[in-house]
Amino acid sequence: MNNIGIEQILFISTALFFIGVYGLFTRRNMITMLMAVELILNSVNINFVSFNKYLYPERLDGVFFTIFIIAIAAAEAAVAIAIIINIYRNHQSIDVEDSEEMKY
Amino acid sequence: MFLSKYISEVFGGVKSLLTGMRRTGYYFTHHKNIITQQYPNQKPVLAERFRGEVVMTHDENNEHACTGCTACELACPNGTIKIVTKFDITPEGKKKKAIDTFVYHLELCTMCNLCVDACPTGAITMSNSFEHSVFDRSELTKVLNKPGSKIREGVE
Amino acid sequence: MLQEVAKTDTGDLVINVGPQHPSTHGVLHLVITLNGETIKKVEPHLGYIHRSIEKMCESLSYRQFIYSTSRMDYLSAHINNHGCALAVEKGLQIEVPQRAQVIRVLMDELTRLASHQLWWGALAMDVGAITPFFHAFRERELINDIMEETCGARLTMNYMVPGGVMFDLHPDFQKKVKDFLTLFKSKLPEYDELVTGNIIFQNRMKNVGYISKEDAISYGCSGPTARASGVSCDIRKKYPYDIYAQLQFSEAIETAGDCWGRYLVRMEEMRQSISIIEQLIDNIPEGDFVAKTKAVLKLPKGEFFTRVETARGELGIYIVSEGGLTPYRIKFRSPGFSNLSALDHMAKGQKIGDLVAIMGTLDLVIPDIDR
Amino acid sequence: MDVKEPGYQQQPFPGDVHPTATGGLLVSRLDDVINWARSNSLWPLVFGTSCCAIEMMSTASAKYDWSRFGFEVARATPRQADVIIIAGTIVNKMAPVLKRLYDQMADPKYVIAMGACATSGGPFFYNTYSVVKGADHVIPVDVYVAGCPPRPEALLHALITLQTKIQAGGKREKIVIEKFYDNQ
Amino acid sequence: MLSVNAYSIIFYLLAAFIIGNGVLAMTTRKIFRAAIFLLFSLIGVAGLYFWMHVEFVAAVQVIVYVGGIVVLIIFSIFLTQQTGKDMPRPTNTRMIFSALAAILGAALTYSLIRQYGFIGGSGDQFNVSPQRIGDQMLDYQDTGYALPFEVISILLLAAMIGCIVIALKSKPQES
Amino acid sequence: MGPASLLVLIMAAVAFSTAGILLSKVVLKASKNPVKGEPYECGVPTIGQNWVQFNVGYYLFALIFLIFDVELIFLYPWAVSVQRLGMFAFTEAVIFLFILFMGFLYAHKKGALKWM
Amino acid sequence: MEFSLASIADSIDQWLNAHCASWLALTIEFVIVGVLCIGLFAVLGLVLIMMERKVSAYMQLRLGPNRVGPKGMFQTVADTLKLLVKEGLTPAGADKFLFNLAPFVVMIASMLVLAPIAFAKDFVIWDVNIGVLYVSAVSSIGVIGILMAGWASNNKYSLLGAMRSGAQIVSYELSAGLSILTIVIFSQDMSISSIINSQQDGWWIFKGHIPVIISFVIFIIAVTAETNRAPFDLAEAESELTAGFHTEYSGMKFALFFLAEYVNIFIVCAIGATLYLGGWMPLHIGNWEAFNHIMDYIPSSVWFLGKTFFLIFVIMWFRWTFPRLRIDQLLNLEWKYLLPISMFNLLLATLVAIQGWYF
Amino acid sequence: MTREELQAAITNLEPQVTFEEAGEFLNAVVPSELCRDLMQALHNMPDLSMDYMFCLTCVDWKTHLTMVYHLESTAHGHQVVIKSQLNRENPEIETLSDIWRTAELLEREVFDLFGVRFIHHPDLRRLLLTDEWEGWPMRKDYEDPINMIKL
Ligand code: SF4
Ligand code: SF4
Ligand code: SF4
Repeated sequence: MNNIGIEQILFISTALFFIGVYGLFTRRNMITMLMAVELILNSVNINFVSFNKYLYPERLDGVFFTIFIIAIAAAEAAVAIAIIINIYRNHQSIDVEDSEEMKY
Repeated sequence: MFLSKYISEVFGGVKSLLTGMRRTGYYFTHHKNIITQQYPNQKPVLAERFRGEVVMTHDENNEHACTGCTACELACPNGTIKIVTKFDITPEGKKKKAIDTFVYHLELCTMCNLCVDACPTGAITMSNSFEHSVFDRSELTKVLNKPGSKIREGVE
Repeated sequence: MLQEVAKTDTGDLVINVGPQHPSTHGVLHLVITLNGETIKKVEPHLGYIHRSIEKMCESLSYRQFIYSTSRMDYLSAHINNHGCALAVEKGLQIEVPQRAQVIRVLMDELTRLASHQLWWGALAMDVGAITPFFHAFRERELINDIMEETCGARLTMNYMVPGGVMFDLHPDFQKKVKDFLTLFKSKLPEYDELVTGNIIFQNRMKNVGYISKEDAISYGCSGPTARASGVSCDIRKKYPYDIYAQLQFSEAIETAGDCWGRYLVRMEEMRQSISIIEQLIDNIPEGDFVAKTKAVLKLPKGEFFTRVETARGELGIYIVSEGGLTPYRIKFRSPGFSNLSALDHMAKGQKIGDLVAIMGTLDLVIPDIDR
Repeated sequence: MDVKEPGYQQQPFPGDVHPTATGGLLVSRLDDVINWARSNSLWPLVFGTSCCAIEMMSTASAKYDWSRFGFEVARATPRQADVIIIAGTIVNKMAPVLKRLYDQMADPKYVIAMGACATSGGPFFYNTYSVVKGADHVIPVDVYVAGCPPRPEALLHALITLQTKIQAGGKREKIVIEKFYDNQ
Repeated sequence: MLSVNAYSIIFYLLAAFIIGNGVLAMTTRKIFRAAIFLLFSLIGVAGLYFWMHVEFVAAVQVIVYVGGIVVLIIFSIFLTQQTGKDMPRPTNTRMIFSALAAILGAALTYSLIRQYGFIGGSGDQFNVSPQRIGDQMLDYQDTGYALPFEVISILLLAAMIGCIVIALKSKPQES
Repeated sequence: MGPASLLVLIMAAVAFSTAGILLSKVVLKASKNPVKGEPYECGVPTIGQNWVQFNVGYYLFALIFLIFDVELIFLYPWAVSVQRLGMFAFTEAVIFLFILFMGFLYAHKKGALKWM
Repeated sequence: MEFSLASIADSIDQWLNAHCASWLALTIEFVIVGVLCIGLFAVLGLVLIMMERKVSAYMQLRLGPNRVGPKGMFQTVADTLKLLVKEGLTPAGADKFLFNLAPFVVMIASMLVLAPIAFAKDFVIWDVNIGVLYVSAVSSIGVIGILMAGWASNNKYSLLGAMRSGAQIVSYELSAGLSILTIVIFSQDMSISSIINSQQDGWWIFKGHIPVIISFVIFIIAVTAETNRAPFDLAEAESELTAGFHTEYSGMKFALFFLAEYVNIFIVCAIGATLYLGGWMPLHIGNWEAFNHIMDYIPSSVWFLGKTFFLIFVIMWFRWTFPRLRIDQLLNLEWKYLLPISMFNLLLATLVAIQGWYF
Repeated sequence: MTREELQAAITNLEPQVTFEEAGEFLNAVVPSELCRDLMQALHNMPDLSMDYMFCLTCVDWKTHLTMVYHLESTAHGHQVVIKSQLNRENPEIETLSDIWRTAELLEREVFDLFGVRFIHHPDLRRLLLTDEWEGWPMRKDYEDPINMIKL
């Protein structure tokens, strides 16, 4: 077995990214779509960290980017869920197709 | 103003909590306050009036004072006592009513003392015994008159 | 699909509390409609301990039926028995000896103390403090010992009989009661330290389960529940029976109407009971402890209604007699029944946690409600 | 339904050593250990319907303190309880509830009928239209204790009796109920 | 200190864990389970960070994702879903096309990565101590992140206000 | 030991729990009855569905928590360095916390922190 | 100090490496660590539950378990054995997979937190450089286990209880985190070992005076809430929700929750002892050499356990004294009192640290 | 108010009321159709203001049923008993649950045990017994060979 390098890690992140994309395509429910988005963001984070670690080990910018992305993801998730719940309250459904006539 | 109220609230609350903790802490450290009676090891102290079950007193000659008048059976509010009478032949050849079996359903008894109150001859009393655990409830149905017991002379 | 979901889901949650639930103090079954944690409706379902005592009493003689009433409100067993004895005496117009009256009142007040102690511990346990429960039982056991010594039982005494009491006082009675009183008075401040003063407890009680004076009357509340709303309804004051008329004590009244008010009323009642016992314990008159009665009691034709104040409120005993050996109809107006009917009113808009506090301060005894 | 699995009844009484295969020896010992554990860790279900429940509470209270035997872990849910102490009258409306509670308990489970009502209907045996005449019409009862209400020591005695029964692997016939109090 | 083999075995375990749970999260029809699988996948990612010795990021990942976002998602599931019911199945065509698109995309990207052939170091000299992160974060020179640090607080403020405004909007009509 | 110890710990936990749960399956033959599997609700059958949705104000707390949680993770590296970097880092944090505190006050004022 | 756990561990390590291949040695070491952790778990559970029973008994004027084994010491052993052989039923309507997974999640979470805890001098499984952050991160996994258990049980009480405890745990994590930060500021590092080493000349609770004491109080309150202990035990509020999120759990599955709860208490108290009371560090006062020297004679593990058990006792003391809060009061306490206070306290601590106003 | 005044006031309100002589309270017997109006008046009249219903029950006289209401005024302290006779086959009477809130549960209890139907009662169901129960157990002729063991 080879030593694990950046390529293997990138494989994980690619796979994770496309799993997320698949979920985004197939799911019609806002919450599950949000989950898919989280997966995609995670794959990006993995990339940042691994690039940082294997390509530019003397710097920390990848790590910082990851941290900021996580923070922003949290903010995004919070707002998204607030919106989802609000939509649910108005429409009694969070199926994206049901809420096309959304008034926001 | 708001701040001082806020702070005094916090301190008042904490103080009230500490008072409670002092009390429990006191008991935690002062073991002489423990009041546990260790039942099977220590004998419980029961009041002599404590009503644990109805017994019929028998003297050393295996004699009791029950005439079979069924006053207790009538007084009992929930049919705990069933008296089966028979006729004894007295030495004089007369027939005399006496108890055959004095059936006492301990599982029904409410320890209300009405039967003891009603008994004209004081044949039955309440005893202190309370350990009535059994595996089979039929064991709780008791016959109070001992086998072979007779009515004491002179009791009417 | 849209409409379907909208119809089926109002966001309400219906849950059962009881009949087997630690906070219902027995087998009360409440069906609670919740919105989130907020109570929208409480619907009591009764009858899980309906023992048909009223029907049973119709076939018991006037001496016998009294025992079954100690099983109704078993925490006020003496007071229930007292009420029944009073009803029979009213019918037969028996004069109860002074000594018996004093003994009865002493026993009543001791029972009230024991009942309130249990309530105090159980309330504290309901709101989550377990230790006070054990401290309350420490004092309660002393009362139980006194009862056991004189009446022969710890809980369901059947001590009061028509015309007086069943046994005379035990010789140690006075001493034991005095010992108990000194001890209890020294422990009352501990109750305050542990529970009354506790900020968490106060916050759990204040502004919870409010009922106004008018509503309390309309719901037929009595006892501490009503007195916490400012209704003066102590039967011992209003329609004194036995020697209550000659006693000095004050009726504990609060106006808050919430759980805290009910808490304070009961705490004050404990102090009042202590003072009543203190007034009587040294002045027990000599004499008979029971009036001479016939072996078989027959009430004249008519209706007899007595009201006594149990630890929970007003107990009414309504006897209809046809002149026979047994009552023709007996109805027990139980305090808990009416107090319970106000539960929905009190709990609306409160949290589930409050429901426990409200039930705790109502001090329900379910067999008293179901009979 | 049956609490007492036949497998257990065939196990030797504690102290007996099987001279046969080692497996047999081990199993019998394990069984004793299990019975010992079960008998010493009877967690009651908080189940009280009426007056007797107050005496049950007294048993838990400081003076009698059933925690000495390890019974104090009263569980509010039948899933975690081992013994259901029927403290009080069971009426017709309550009977299905009791049955359901018992059914929902996890094995092994034991039942103590406390007081006259639970053993036989007690004070409400005659002339009542709504009382179940003994809890054993509803669920199997292991130990009955008479009294109205039984005093806390009596309940403790019932628990000790139940312990001896469990330790004997359910063979009640062989067990002598030990009495600790004699009033003479 | 671990031998090379064990090191890579752990990596493959982690990879399988992450991807497996990710796939389950996106395909299960029970929404609550989806959230739990997502959670495991995210924990796996955190494990990967631990494996890469970027402990700080791993901890942040766990705190924010596991302790925060997933809990929030679970709460919103409780709030909006008949959680006992299964979610409707997506139509077969959509499923097949999405799967095809995803697989093709993944294959393409991965082949590109292979072509590019990153020549990474072993990453051994990589050191991310909290002190280093702290110093650089509070640094206001060019390489520092002092400004983003402050800006993120404004972002969070905005997010919080946004949430509250949105969430409280429909409150009165309910009660 | 490095992060591999986490794996060891996980395996230990899993082994422990599995062993415990399986033991009862081996030793005890449990009785079966149809009621046993039903949800326990104080001894009476449940009313309505159990997996209902839940209209609770919990989620608002979770929202605000999330924001503060993120704040917290930024404070960790700050806390490590602040004493060395001195007053400047302190002011940075004061600004940071102040901005968030504003949000907190806003939430408080809007009643988002009040129980619904 | 000849006797120390660290030296034993070292000698085992050396012996193993001398006698077998390195991978084998490593595997054996891992197995030893695993077994030790399981043992620790079990022993902690037994001891803490016994302690809880005895503490409650004495506060309630009773004796507590005293009949099983000498002085009742085997009571919890009997309980554990009984739970082991009790049926662990799964409700028919439950989501079986998640229902059975939940105890594992809770167990794993509390097991993982053991890694960075220093039980004695140099005796720690993994001294991760983000120590305390790691602890608060991993312990937040536990809440997912509770939510899972509550949801999967298909029971309303469980669901309510789980929601409650979810909201409660996440809320109180904030003030727990903020009070941990106070110590991080003073010790300038997050790893447990350097935090302990920074208390060489005195524990932070003495050195850091006012801000540290405030944060200590907040920490204790917050962790009490986080471990779902009374007065914050709303999740399993007996009188309201029967048994909360584990209403449907029985037998060993329930025991795992129970065990994890107690181990969590141990862990948070260990963290508290580490942060504020110096972990295994003996009581040192400035540079009183003689005094410090005497204190060093007590083994470090004794110091650590002593402090931890003291904190555990305090938390038990809370439980047996206070009534429970209502859910809105509970959240109020966090959001209106603890959070603002700890935020200001954090700034105060920073000021004190920067200006060097501590000892 | 004294007993006489009370009697006069009630007669004034409803001339069809008859009074029973015996008993410690004033016993007024009113036809069941008029009961509700009389009660409403008793509750609302300021000088009567019977705001406290301390007992509500029913008695089976084998030939007919009698509803018995015990009322008291917390303001004035006087009490009165109102009775109303119902036939046994089809006992019906107007509900009082909107006048006295306590009557709601008490009437349910009477319905449960005696089978008296309260018209316009908001929620007339069995209270103490199971919903499937047959018969009205507190009636004198109630027989239940299974549950009831006669002594
Ligand atoms: S015990 Fe007494 S009352 Fe009963 S039958 Fe015998 S003599 Fe008569
Ligand atoms: S004590 Fe009461 S219940 Fe028992 S037999 Fe005597 S009269 Fe009957
Ligand atoms: S046996 Fe007696 S004390 Fe026990 S429940 Fe029945 S009536 Fe009450």
